Amino acid sequence: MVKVLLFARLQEEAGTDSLTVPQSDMSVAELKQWLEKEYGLTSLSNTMTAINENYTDDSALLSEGDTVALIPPVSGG
Amino acid sequence: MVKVLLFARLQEEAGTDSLTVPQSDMSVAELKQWLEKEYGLTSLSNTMTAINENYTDDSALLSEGDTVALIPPVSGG
Amino acid sequence: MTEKKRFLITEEPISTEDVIQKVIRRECGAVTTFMGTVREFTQGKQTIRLEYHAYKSMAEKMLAEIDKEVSNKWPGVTTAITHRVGTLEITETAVVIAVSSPHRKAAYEANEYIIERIKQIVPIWKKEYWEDGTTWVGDQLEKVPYPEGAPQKGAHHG
Amino acid sequence: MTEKKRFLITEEPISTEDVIQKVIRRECGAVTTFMGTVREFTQGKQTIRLEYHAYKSMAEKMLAEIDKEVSNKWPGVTTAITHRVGTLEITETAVVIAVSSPHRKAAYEANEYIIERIKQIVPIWKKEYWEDGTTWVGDQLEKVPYPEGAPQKGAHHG
Repeated sequence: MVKVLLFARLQEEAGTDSLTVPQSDMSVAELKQWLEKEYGLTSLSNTMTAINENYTDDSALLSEGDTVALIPPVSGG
Repeated sequence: MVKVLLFARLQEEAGTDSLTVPQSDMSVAELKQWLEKEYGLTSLSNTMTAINENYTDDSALLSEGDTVALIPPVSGG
Repeated sequence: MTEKKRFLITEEPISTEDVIQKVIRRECGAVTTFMGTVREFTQGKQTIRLEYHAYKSMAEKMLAEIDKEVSNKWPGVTTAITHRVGTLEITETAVVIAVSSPHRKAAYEANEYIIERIKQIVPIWKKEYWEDGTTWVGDQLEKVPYPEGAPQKGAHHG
Repeated sequence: MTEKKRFLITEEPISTEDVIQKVIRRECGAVTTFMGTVREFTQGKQTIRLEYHAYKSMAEKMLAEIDKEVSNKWPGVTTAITHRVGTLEITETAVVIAVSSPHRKAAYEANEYIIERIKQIVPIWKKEYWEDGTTWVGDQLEKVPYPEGAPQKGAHHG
């Protein structure tokens, strides 16, 4: 099981700020594909990812209990 | 007659913050020479000058009623 | 407690003075601050208000990461950064960056570096409310997914 | 009245917030400030306190001149500058420069330009009190009498 946090546009697309994904045996890229299919999220290839608050990349493998944040282009400041 | 304003080191050297010079028929350079002689002021060649609050140079001629400020290297900020 | 955090995401209005006080030290001769304020017009288009969202815990962590980068590049510099979230009206302050340094050059350079890095790696999002709709700023552009210097898996941040 | 002057020499402690408020405008997205504070150690030598003197009327006039230079170089920028005179203790603020601008680059550049120009042309003098004596800063150095850009007789300032 992994927890997925959604922000900004993605939060609005999904209608929620977090999701629980029952399995964890996958890469970030696979998770993104699954979310695009299941939740209709778009442009995930253009989205940064953090695992447990550390930036990572699409090849990273998830572990049970991870918190994955999908981070659209930031615009603070 | 011109009024001479002194600041910082020059004020301490002269023991006053202003002087009145009875004549005005001279250049800034001549005024500086006169002040060095009469008041023992030093390093006036290294001192900026303003007439009536506008920077000027040693060749400028004074006029009756001018206020001349002798401005040692500034160090604000 | 919260007031003393040098890297803070808050829903409250920001006191610039409070942020400055966090960096004042006897060995400093220069303090620079940057305030990002809500501008009414951007390329002729009127903003009604802004909304900032953050991934709060990670955002504070990334601000602390930026501080580490700054300390490496400009030793002797101290920084404090507060970013506000929620709804902001025109002229309100979204972010305050304060940098103190013995000498002024580093205080200017480090401050500008920090705002650039915030715009690259800190998970905060700005939603513009226009008269005719809303925009998530940044998201509508084609951007490189990982800006230069975003920490990579296996780097010292991992 | 005094509080509203954008270019001010004062004997009172400076409120950074007050100086900032003078430049906040709806069309601005960026405000930078610079505070010059009294540093305890300079090249290992301990400062006990500082004393600033000014040719007040001309100093305020020269600050306004610097503002004109800034407006020419960075159109759309608004500035406010307050410099304190009298005796200052360690960590007290000698000068606050606030610059607002639609965009941040100009706010940083103009701010740094202003402090450089203050150190060149504004008639203010700093006396350092050390444990073993005093120094009029600047005066002990061999300096070019007229720094680049100091107005000359017959120029538009005359």
